[in-house]
Amino acid sequence: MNGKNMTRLISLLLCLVLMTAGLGGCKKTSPSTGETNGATELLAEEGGTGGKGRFLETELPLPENIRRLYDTALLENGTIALFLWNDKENIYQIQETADEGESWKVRDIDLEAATEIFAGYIDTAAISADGTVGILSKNDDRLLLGLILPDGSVEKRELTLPDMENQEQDYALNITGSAFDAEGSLLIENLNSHFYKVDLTTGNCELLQDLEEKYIRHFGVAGNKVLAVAEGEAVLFDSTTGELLEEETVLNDMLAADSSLSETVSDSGKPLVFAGENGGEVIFYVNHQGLFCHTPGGSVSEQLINGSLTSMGDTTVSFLDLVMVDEEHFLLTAVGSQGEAKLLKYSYDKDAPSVPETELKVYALEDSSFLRQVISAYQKEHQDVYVNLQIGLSGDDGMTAEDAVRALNTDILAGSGPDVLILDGLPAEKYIEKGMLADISPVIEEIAGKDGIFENVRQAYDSDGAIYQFPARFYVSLVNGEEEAVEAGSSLKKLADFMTGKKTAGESKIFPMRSAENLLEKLYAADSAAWMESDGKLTEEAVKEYLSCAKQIYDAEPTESEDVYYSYGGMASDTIGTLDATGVALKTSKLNYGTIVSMTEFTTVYSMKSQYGIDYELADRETVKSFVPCQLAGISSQTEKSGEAEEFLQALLGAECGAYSFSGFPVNRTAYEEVVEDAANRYDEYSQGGIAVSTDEGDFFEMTFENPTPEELDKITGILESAEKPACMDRVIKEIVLEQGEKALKGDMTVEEAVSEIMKKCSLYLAE
Amino acid sequence: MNKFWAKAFVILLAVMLFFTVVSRAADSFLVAQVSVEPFTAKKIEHIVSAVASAEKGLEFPVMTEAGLLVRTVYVQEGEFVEAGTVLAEVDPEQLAETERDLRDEIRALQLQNEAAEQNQAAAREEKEKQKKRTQEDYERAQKKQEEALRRGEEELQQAEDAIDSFSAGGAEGMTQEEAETKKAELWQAYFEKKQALEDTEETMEEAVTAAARALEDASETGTADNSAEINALSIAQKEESLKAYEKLEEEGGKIMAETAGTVTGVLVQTGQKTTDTAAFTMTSTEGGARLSAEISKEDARYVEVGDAVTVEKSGTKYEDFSVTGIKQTEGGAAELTITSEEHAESFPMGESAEITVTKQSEVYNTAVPLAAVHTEQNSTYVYVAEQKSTVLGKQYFTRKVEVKILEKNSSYAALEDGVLNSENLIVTDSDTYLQAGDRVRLRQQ
Amino acid sequence: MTEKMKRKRTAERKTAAAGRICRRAIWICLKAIQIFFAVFMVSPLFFLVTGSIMGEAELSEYLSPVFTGQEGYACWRLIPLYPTLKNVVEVLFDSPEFFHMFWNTMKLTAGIILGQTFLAVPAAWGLARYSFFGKKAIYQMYLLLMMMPFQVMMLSEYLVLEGMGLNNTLWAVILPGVFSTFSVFLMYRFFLEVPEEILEAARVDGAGEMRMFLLVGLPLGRTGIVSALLLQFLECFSMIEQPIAFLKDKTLYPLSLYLPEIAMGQTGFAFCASLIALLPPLFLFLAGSDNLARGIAAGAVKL
Amino acid sequence: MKKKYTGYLFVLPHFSGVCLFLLLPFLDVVRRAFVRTAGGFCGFENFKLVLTNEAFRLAAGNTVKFTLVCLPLLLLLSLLLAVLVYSTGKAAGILKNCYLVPMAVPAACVALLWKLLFDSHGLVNGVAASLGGTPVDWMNTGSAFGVLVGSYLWKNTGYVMVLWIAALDGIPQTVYEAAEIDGAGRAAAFFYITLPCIRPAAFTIAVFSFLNSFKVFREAYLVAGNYPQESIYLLQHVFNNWFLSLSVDKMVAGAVLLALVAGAAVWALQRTLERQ
Repeated sequence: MNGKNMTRLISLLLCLVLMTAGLGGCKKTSPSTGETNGATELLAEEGGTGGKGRFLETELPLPENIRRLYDTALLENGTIALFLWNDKENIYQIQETADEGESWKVRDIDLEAATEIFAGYIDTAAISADGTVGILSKNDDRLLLGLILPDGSVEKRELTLPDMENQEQDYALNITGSAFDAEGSLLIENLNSHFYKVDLTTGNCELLQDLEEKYIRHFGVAGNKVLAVAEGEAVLFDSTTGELLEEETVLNDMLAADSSLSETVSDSGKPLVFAGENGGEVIFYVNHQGLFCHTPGGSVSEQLINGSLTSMGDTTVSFLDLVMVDEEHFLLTAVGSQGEAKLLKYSYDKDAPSVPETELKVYALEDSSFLRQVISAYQKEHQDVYVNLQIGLSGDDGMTAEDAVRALNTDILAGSGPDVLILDGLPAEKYIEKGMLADISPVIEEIAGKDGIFENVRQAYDSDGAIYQFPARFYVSLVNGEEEAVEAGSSLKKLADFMTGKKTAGESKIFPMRSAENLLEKLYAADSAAWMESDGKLTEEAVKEYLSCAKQIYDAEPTESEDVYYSYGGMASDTIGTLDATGVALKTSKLNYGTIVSMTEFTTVYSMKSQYGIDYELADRETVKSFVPCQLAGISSQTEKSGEAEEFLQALLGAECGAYSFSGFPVNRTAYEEVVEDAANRYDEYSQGGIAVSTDEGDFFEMTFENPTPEELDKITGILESAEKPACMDRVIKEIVLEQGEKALKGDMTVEEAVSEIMKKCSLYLAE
Repeated sequence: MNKFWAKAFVILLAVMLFFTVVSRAADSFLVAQVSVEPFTAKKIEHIVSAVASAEKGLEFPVMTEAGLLVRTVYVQEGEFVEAGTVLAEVDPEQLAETERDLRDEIRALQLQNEAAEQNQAAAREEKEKQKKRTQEDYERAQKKQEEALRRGEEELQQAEDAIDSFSAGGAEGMTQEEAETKKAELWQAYFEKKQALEDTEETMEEAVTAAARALEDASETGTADNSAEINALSIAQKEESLKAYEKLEEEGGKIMAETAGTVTGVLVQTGQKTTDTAAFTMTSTEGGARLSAEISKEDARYVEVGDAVTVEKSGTKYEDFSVTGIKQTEGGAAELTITSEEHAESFPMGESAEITVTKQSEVYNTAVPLAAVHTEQNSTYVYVAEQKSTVLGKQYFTRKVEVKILEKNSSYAALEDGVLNSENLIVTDSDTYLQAGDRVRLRQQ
Repeated sequence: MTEKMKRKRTAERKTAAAGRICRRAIWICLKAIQIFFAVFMVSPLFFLVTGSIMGEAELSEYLSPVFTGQEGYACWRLIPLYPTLKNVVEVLFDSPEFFHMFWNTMKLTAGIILGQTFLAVPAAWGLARYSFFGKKAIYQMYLLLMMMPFQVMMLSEYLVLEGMGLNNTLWAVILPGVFSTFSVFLMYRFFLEVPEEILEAARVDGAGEMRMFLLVGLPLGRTGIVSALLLQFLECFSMIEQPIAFLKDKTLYPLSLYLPEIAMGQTGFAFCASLIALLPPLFLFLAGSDNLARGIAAGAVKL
Repeated sequence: MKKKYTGYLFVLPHFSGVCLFLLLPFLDVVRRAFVRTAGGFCGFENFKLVLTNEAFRLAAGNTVKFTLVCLPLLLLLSLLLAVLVYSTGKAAGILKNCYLVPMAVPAACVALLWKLLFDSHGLVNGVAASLGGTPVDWMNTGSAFGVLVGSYLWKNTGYVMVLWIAALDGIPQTVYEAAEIDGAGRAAAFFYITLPCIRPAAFTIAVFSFLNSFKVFREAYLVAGNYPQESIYLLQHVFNNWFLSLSVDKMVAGAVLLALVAGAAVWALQRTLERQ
């Protein structure tokens, strides 16, 4: 009996669980899934519907020198009018065009009459259908409405708000938005989210709505309906009566679903804009997903334009105004990522096939701002291509590099792999071996011809005339310190002997190291290039020498308790320009060893030299001079978009990207020269920098940064040019070496044991 | 047993559900709340402020009549005086005496003048007569000349006529030879007459000129005698002095400031006589206010001549000052001179006030609040809040973006374009210490 | 005689007593062995519990040799020196993601268990009790498919799921789970044990095939069903590869992926989270354990 | 017979799902075994590659060794316990429940404990050191194999025991009573009654144990990563690593070999254990 009850209970339970699952979980399965996938889905939808007919985007010319576009309107007579700030002539202008931007005409304004208005602070302006421009100007404690009539004459009204005492006085006169409704009345909203209707003849304001308790981000007028966007909510009210209208759940849902829509509004645009038709019977709105048409009371919004097929989908663009010309034509003003204004026209073409744009998938294991900038630069050049950046390791989740590689491989094998791969941390050698990477030597050749390229790097990646991967940036290891130490830095063995010599001489504090791992990593960057034999095997002697030297160095330096270093916080630890650098000057160490990843760091190194006489040199094994590549790029051999992929590679390796990153020197010579140029002129009497450190013992160290001299810049360039072989970038080998090496350094096993363990594991790996 | 554990399982689920809600609620309190905003295009405002002190204004002298004995000096150097303030007092008796002397002098001069006037009238009569005579001579000479000329012309005419008539037929009946001779005679006569006329003309001209000269000489006045006029001037001057003395006497010998201002120099001393140079020097309020302030070299970069300056003194703001000079001083600093056409009374010399120069840069595309910019060693960066998808859906995390500052002031920094884009939400404020990769919640604005 | 008898009886009694004592001793011995094993088996729970109420400082003191490679050896305490509920509070109050993932796991589990109940159980019954063409082949195929490691099948499975548009939805994990052949195999084995006579008897009584399955098959094969489903439940709670392979959207991740994430560094927290994560399957296990043993015997005895 | 079709009705829904979600991928796997990663039929080349691959041979050897050590150990140990528990009375509920606990502990948690216990500075070494023993670096020497076996036994003994008990339960008490009357001793009863009776169950249990031996990989992987100590470098490690380096061709060939061998082993087991 018991058993029967049990069964029932269990099944009941399971039903319950299933219900929760049904309600919660399975709903999740349909909507979009993560940043990058959203776009692809939309593309898929578009492809699915197949048919013909699409709104096509054309960019209309705008007048030059627009700093800020206040309002755009389509006048009754069909001209497009703009109210803007021209930052070349430093004046406000009304510009009009009757021929879709082919020619723009500046309206003559009675400037004398307008002086007072233009002298105030203008945050918003609106253009009515007859061409009257209403400008809200705040001048001290006065709020003026300037009306510039179509003939250029100017009228002034002083506005007084009826309910000043009921609101925060400081903000009341800050008018954040204005618009004309279908009947030609001017509506304004202040920072307290009070909406007023302005009598144009007298300047009297009538409070229409007080939405202070909702934080209204911005509003738009669609016919006679005012749509105010609050957080996760759209408030609709009538522009004539001020009466609140029924909530539009569809709009609310849309706003709630995408929090970015109700977020920040800046001078440079809004995430969502509106237009209306038939007195607001139909509301059109634009967000990054596209242009939608919504009938109030309706249960869905219809998507008219798919954002991802136009510039609407570019999330760096923000919108200013949507103007409906007719059902088949829309005008949209927007601001691009660099603050440039755009006037876009959308016209329905019933014959245009709804073809999705090309999507270029770029994969990187780790995110980098460098890559993001390259992408945005590329995207700007190639608007018809949609670059989908896929990041393997987003950071905070428990995803390991392996999981990411596994997912990537699955994609590659499933035929939906990326077109361009950033190979840092990926098993690049294996990919090449499997023929998964295409030969990119023509691209490299082209760049070498155009901008020049570090030949040593090119040669390092040239395998029988073909290049399968190529770094966009690279860096080297440096040693700096006392003369003797710098001398010793040229080889691990010498360095180890130097350390032992110092130790027997009774000196301590020679080599700054945070931990065994830190030391191993520093040495790895400089030494590992020499390990791999040409047949792909690991040289045991090389590993042994590396490890025994590391051990010798580690033993010679009484490492401070590792906890001490944790207090420095999350600073990059194996680069040379960090706090460790000050040690030599402070006499807390004899040398500093580490990678130099940017000119900024070189400035530090140079300043040390010029002010403290601390010289520097390439840190290396004598036989092989090595560099560390980063942002290694390759093109998938499976890609169908090799043209776009190559163009992307060009952008990645291009001359423009020199200043984008602070990690690594650009391989592109032109970009490198730019970096050098910048470093040579970075500091002047007005802009200065420096380091000041005081130790617990009370020693004080201070250094101001100096611009490196041309000779020194030549020296570092020479060092960079001399590096001939990339460090061993194989993640697995590096992990194995560091893991076992740490044990050896800490004395858990002997160096010999560690080396044999490393060799065993690595040969397993290499044998697979 | 079975049931027990089954129940336990159900209760466990319930507990989990409860804590699901609780932890979500708790979570929202614990995550760092940050304010974000995208960058804006901005002019970077540099506010240079300093404490300035008022300088000397334009100086002018206060004169008084010379030679007066100063009995009392009432003001000291640096004192501010209103118009009408007594600056010093002279000895009234000495004043009266000086006055008397002056009157006597004037009388003497007047008498001198009367005598001189009579002599001059007689000389004028004589001259008039002489002039008349010369005039007559001149007219006569002229008449004579005209007569002589007329006569000469007539004779010449006759000779000419004779030639004409001879040529027309007078030669009939004469031999060629005779005719030739006659003709030659006639021409001879003609030329003689013409010569005679010319001679007469010349002599008569001379005579007339001589007469005209005589007339001219006669009409000239005789030697000029200005002494009377000089005396008159001297009298006027003295009378004026007298008037001043009288006025001074009326006022009881008090030297007063005509306008308000600061006394900058006292040049008279009690018991000594005034000189003809100034008795006092003063700066008037008419010249406006003039301040100077020392600012750092850094600040000096942003200030230019002509910039408007706001001056604030004990709660009052003055807007109509402007920078009229910038001078490098030793030690790398700079000295500003600021003037206004008014307000001198508010800024007597040495008075100090706070000045502010607000200067706007060109418009930078990428400006962020300075609070958003962090500096660590020689790298400068901002945190950008970015959405990432996590287990709990999309959440914001901070990302470090290295930037380069082009210009900054105490509240905004302009960054190099291109590193940030308009979609980036820049963290401007956080309630806890942030690190790259921290999860954050956007603060409700 | 009587004396003899008596002596004999005493002797007998003595040997009997000795035997009893001996048996008793053996019994105690055996019991002790069992108890030893049992303690050995649950010892991890003890670690989890003490670890959960230990402060991070105390834990790192004990365990730092392991995590930082310092000299010396890790040690442990039966009862923490400074017990604290900090970890518990942290898990329960400060980790919404823990709960989110927990419910994801529950969704997966519910889907798989329900699917198996409705699909795998009949399939096992059908395979066990009916003979039809291809039965042997199907059975062998199931056996073979059971043997394939997931790593190998992953790519191909991924492609199939991709083709059906299921990737990145919970269904991508649920559906392959529902069709796990091992459950069928297990239940099949148990259904085999149901004596044919009982079915014949039922058939004679005029029961339909469906009725027979529901009224005879299910109760008699309960052990198999419960053990298979319990195993499946456990499997759901420790699935790692499948979600990583088929789910990209992190909001869909189950709890089993949360634990590897937190494992190092926050030991106390990890202990506590593990402990809580362990409870649901444990409770269900305990709830079902009686069923595991009884099943067939009980059914067999009844008839 | 109508029985025939009823059988289909019961099996078909599940079977179709299996076809879709398991068989189809499996066939794809088999297909790939004859194709290079980058495409192109290559016959048995992949198999050749795999069989000559050192890493694969090492791993296969380890896996076989592991299975051969573990399975008998597990079956015997759990049977012993089952008989013990069974014979010492049915009130062994609590004890039995205790045995089930290891099954419920999540793999990640096991891995964490494993690390704590068997690290070279771990608890086990600590105890050993305090008792005067020599510490062993468990995870980096051959003893890793022992640890793996131990953890497998620890995890599975309880559950397998419960399965044994179920089987023991299934033997009618009357058989034992009859034997007792015939004068058979306990040992005889065990060998002549119990063992034969539980032989079919033994097959189920063996298969279950065999499958679970694959799952040890999870713990091994979580503790020691992709390249553990040689002796616990299992087939799954190889497969996993091959996938990471895109050597899918080798991976699937290896897997097909594995399936063949495992299938054959199961078949052999079935023959020996199911023959009544």
